Amino acid sequence: MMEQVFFYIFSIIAVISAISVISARSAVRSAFYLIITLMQVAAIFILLRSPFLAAVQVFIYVGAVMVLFLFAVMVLDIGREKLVAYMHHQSVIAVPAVIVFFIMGAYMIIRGGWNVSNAGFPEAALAKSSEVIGKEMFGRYLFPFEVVSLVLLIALIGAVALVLRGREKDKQC
Amino acid sequence: MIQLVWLIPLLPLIGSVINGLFGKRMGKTAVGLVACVAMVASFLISLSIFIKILSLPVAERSVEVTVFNWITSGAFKLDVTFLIDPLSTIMILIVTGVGSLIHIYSIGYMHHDKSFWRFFCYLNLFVFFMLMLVLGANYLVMFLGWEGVGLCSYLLIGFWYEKKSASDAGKKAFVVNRVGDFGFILGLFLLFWSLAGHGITSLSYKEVFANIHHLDPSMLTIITLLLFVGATGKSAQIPLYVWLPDAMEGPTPVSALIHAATMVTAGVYMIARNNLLFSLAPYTGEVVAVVGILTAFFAATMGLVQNDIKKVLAYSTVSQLGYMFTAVGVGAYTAGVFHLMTHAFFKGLMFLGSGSVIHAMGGEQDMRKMGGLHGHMKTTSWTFIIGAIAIAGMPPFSGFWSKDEILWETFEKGHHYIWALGLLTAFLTAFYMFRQVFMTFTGRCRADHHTQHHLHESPKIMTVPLIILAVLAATGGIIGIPFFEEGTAAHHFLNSVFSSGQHVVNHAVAGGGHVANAAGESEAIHGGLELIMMGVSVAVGLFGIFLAALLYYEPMKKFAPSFWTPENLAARFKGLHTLLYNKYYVDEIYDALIINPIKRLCWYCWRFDLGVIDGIVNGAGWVTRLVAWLMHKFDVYIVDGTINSSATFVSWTSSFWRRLQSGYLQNYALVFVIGLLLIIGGALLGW
Amino acid sequence: MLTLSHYLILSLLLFSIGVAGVLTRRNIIVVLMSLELIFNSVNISLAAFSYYLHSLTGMVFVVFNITIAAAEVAVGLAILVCVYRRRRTTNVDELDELKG
Amino acid sequence: MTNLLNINYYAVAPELVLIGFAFLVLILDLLLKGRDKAVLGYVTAFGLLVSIPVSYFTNEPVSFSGMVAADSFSAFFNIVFCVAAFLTTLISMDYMKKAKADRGEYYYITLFAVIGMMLMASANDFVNLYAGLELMALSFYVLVAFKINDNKSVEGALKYFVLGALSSGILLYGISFLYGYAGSTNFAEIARAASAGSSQNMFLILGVCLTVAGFAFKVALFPFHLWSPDAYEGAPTPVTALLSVGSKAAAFAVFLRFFAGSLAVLQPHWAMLIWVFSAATMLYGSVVGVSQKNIVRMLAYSSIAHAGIILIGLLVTNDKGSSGVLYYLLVYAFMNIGAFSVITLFVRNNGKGANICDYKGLASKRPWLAFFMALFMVSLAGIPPTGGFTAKFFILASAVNSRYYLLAGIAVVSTVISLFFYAKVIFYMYMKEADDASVFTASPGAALYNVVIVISAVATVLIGIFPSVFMDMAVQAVKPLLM
Repeated sequence: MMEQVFFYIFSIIAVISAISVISARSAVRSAFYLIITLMQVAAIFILLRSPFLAAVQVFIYVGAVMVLFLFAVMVLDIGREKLVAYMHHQSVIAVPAVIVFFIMGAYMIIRGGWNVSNAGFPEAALAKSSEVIGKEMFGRYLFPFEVVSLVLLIALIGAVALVLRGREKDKQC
Repeated sequence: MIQLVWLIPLLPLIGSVINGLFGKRMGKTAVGLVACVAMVASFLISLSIFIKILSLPVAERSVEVTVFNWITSGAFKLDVTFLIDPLSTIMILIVTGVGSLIHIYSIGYMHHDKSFWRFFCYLNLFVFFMLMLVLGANYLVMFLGWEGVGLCSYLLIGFWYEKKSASDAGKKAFVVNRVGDFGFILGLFLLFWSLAGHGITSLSYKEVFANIHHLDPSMLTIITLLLFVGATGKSAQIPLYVWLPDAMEGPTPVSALIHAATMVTAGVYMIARNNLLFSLAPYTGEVVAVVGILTAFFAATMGLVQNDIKKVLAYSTVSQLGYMFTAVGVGAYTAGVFHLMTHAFFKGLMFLGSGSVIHAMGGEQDMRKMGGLHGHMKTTSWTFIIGAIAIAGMPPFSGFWSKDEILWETFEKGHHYIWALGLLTAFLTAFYMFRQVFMTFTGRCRADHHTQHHLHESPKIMTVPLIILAVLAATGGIIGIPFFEEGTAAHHFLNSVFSSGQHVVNHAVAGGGHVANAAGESEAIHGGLELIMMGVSVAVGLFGIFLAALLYYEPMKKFAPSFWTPENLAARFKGLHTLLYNKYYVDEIYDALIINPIKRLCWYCWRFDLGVIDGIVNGAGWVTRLVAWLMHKFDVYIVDGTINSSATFVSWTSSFWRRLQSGYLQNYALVFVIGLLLIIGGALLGW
Repeated sequence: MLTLSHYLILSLLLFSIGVAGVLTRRNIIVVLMSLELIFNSVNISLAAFSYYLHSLTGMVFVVFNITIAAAEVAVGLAILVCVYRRRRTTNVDELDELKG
Repeated sequence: MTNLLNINYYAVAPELVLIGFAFLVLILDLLLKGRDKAVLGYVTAFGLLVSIPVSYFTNEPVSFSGMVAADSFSAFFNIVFCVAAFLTTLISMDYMKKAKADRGEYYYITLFAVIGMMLMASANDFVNLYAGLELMALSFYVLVAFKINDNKSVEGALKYFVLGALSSGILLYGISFLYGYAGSTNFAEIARAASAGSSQNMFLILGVCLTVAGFAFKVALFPFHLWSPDAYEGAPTPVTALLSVGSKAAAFAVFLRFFAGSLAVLQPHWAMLIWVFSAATMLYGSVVGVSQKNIVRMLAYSSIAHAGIILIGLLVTNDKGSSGVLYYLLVYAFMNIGAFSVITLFVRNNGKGANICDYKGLASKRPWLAFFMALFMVSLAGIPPTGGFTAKFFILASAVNSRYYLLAGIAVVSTVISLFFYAKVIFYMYMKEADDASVFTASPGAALYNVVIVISAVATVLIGIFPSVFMDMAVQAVKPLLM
């Protein structure tokens, strides 16, 4: 029962702040609303018995990604948005389209069901999920883990190639 | 030796590639050398294959050489396979032999052209495709060649593309040939479709011919008629002959090689190759024969009044092609192919001769400005006269034997009207050819002083091919002289190819109550009646020459009655003359009946576009504008925006309607999402 | 009792909001934030499936997704910085040189 | 432990080779100064070249606990990727100098993109697939934006990025539903679940729809294609060549392995969807291509039309159709990169050389190049005896064989329409005189272009003339899928 209450609290906050993200007038506000949403998602992860994911969510998203966003907002977008329309005119079509998408998706989710009821990891194992996830990651998922490291590398190199080198060129000019 | 057949088309292709890629840097001598060496080598191989074929027993003279398996897909196979049999051997001999001579001649003729290398590149490429056409052992290879020669013809007609008339003529040829090719493709598709219904998915002649009896005659008639439509396009028959006279805008060697000796005979070859199909569809045969003889006749009448030296030859080509179609239409395939060969000799010769004349006249093509050239250019003149005698059908020159054979076969097979029209055409042919000879070579020179001063015989490189062709035109008829045992040499040689078709025809004729005359029995029938026929056609030809001489040959003019002068005749038969001079107004009729309606249709379509489509777009725009206005109010009162949205909104909608690719990222995303919605919605409704 | 559907509907809701943000916001930075919403909603869905299926694959996938999403943000913001340097704008609609 | 996880380094040998070379190039880029950096391109090209035989000989059982299926199928695709990247690397060395974007990162990012494609082709699990896809996609976002001083380049990259990320999100969402349906992200497991359970399961349907949309974006199928003309035009031309060949082929590899392989049981259910996609994409690509003036954009639409035709082979879930797809992609790699190399040679920073009318009179100024360009156009148009014809032939033959007559008819119509714009290029090259011959002056690095153009041309013709050799390879390659 408590779980349900918490779920609804987290969900409602998450949805409201998500709507605020896309409707806030200024990008800074959007960023802060997004942080709230991400925190709620972390809370949802805890409800799903995976504190490890919640920790990762907070560290990476809130700690790293959002800082990056805020930085970008501050550097690139100082109050400019107020001058122009912040909502795109195609909202007339876009919003109904998204609503239709939601209705169809919800219908399918409620009608849907899964095929297997395998009990690979019992409740007890899930309680120690950090440990199990760690084992999985360096066991079965070793290969994609290594690939993800390459993805991070490419992001690093890409950012350097586009931003840092661009400034060097600017200086030369 | 026969296994080396792939070299025959390959050598010209190599020549073409070398000239096309390096030609610009190689210098004219090297370019000419490469092209000619490729051709001559190819000719020598052809010759040795011919000799080899002769040495084989008759039953083994059809050899298929598979160069490689091109596409294998399950049971379906496409090979590049060459078929060596008497028919294709004769064709490759003509193509490479006459082709070599014309190549050599071109070195002289095109010497001053800045695009010398381009010319030889195209010319060699053309020969390659032509050889593919005649050597292919299946319809695919033939079709490849068929389209390829069309392309090269287009490129070569428009060779001097700076000249508007030349590029227009190229376009005309292209369009008219597309019409024909459409029929041809349709015919081929229909053939495969209907054969596939019987489980035969092969494209090779052998398979198709072996299984052709599965098809019912009405289907075969449709197929053969469609194939014949293709032939009328390529071989310039009624109603698609209009491109050939215009094609004379190309360089003269091109006219000689493509528009006289080789490509235009592709239609005849195609029908001869498919003789079995056409024999099984007697109705198509009738159509072919009638179209052929009508073409022969009308083209000849048009040739009577032309003043352009090449146009006369062009109409004469159309007319002679008509003869060939008449022959293959009535089932006299050997006669048709025989005439094809002799025609290649004498018409090639005459075109090259006219080229030599034009060369000497500094580009002048109007015969009214020529005259008396015999004194200046003896070799050209004599060889040209030999060609004219040959085409006029005077014994013992080649044209006599082949034309006479066609006439005799039509007569003998009971097509008396066709025979009569053919005879009349023979008379007209003799007349206009000698009109041309007399106007060009005899009498007083009517050219301006400057041109007269520069009159000269062409260089050796041009006259030697003329002489060789003249010899061939004079003696090429030997293989068709009908007084040997077992028929003519040509019959004897080609019999194996046509025997199946011939058999069907004879069978049908026998069934119809007529006397069957197999080719093998020709000895008996080449008797008295044929001699009489020969006499008649010679007499008709001589009469034609005589009338031409009375009109145009100075020493003879004094014997002519007073009304018998070109001017008087033109005045007396003014209507007819105008009609002929304007080529029966066929181009104008086509314009009025086909081209203009199409143009008008396009215009209507465009109007429709403007009226209806724009209406829809505007309507949609109006609706969106309304929505925009409402949104605007919503914005102003509820969102409290400072947005001047309607203008941008309309501009967004218009670009949305006009183009999906608006350049706006979020439109793309929206289209993306709508696409996703459609997929999911479709899935929910159950695809 | 909380069921799988609860979590999935929540995830769908966030996903839809994210898509709506991508479609409607003109500021590229906010568009990127909306993309993050989409990735988060997917993560909820994966974690929920993982929990209810008693399978750990989903959890591991979520970890990978978070990492990859961070990498994407880095590259996206780098491109955005390039755009801003050239055009001095973060408005999506002003980028319409390429079209047709 | 090692055995349990069946870690098998041979299975990822081609990837390992490229990773090795990528780090080598990275380090060389840091160590070398100035002119010496010219060596980077050659090292990259060499690495790709080495990886071709390695790919060819890699044929291992499924390894890394079901993550990697390094079979003959992935080997075929790996070869296509390596060849495409090899050719584009050669042309990019001079181009990048010309575009004043000559930075060492370009080469190892290219290598990472190729590694990503390879991972996609050999992925047997969605986790692995998604990681590979993102590796490829992130690399391409950076590569498209690589001319950072060019408005179009960064604009194209931004559009590509936002839409790409959106499609990744949608794909991921779809994967999550497939995971929910089958309880596993492994292709084999999903296939088992699909063949055991009901095909009407909503999770399955939603998952398939969303993943199809995600991959349709990478293949640029209508209506998910909108990014491609813009990204193609904006990107550095060699990158466009690689993007149009590699990224597309990688997505097709996944399409084949997952839809035609694992979900083959459900073919009747998704056939209609793919049918509509294919028809719409072919027609849209060829119709819109007709009105293009920019040659890169024209090739972008041509590439959309080609994707539609290739999709027919996917629809025909038998060895004929699937091998047709592989064959087509191989041919497409050569003819498309060939055409792009000619364009790369002429295109200038100021936009000269990018329009079709800039190719006026090329035949008289540079007969060789015009000849090759005409050859590529002829092949793209699907005229014999080039590879383009045989490729179309195989696909259409498989369609007719499986009774998709209408679709084959639409493909023919689309081919005929597309003939217009291919012929337009030939027409401009051969039938017009140049107004401004300065476009045709070669840049100093022309030798490398020539190498690429000649290789592509020879390959295009060879594949066209000896199709059976390559078809046999393709048939061998698709065998693991259909078992």
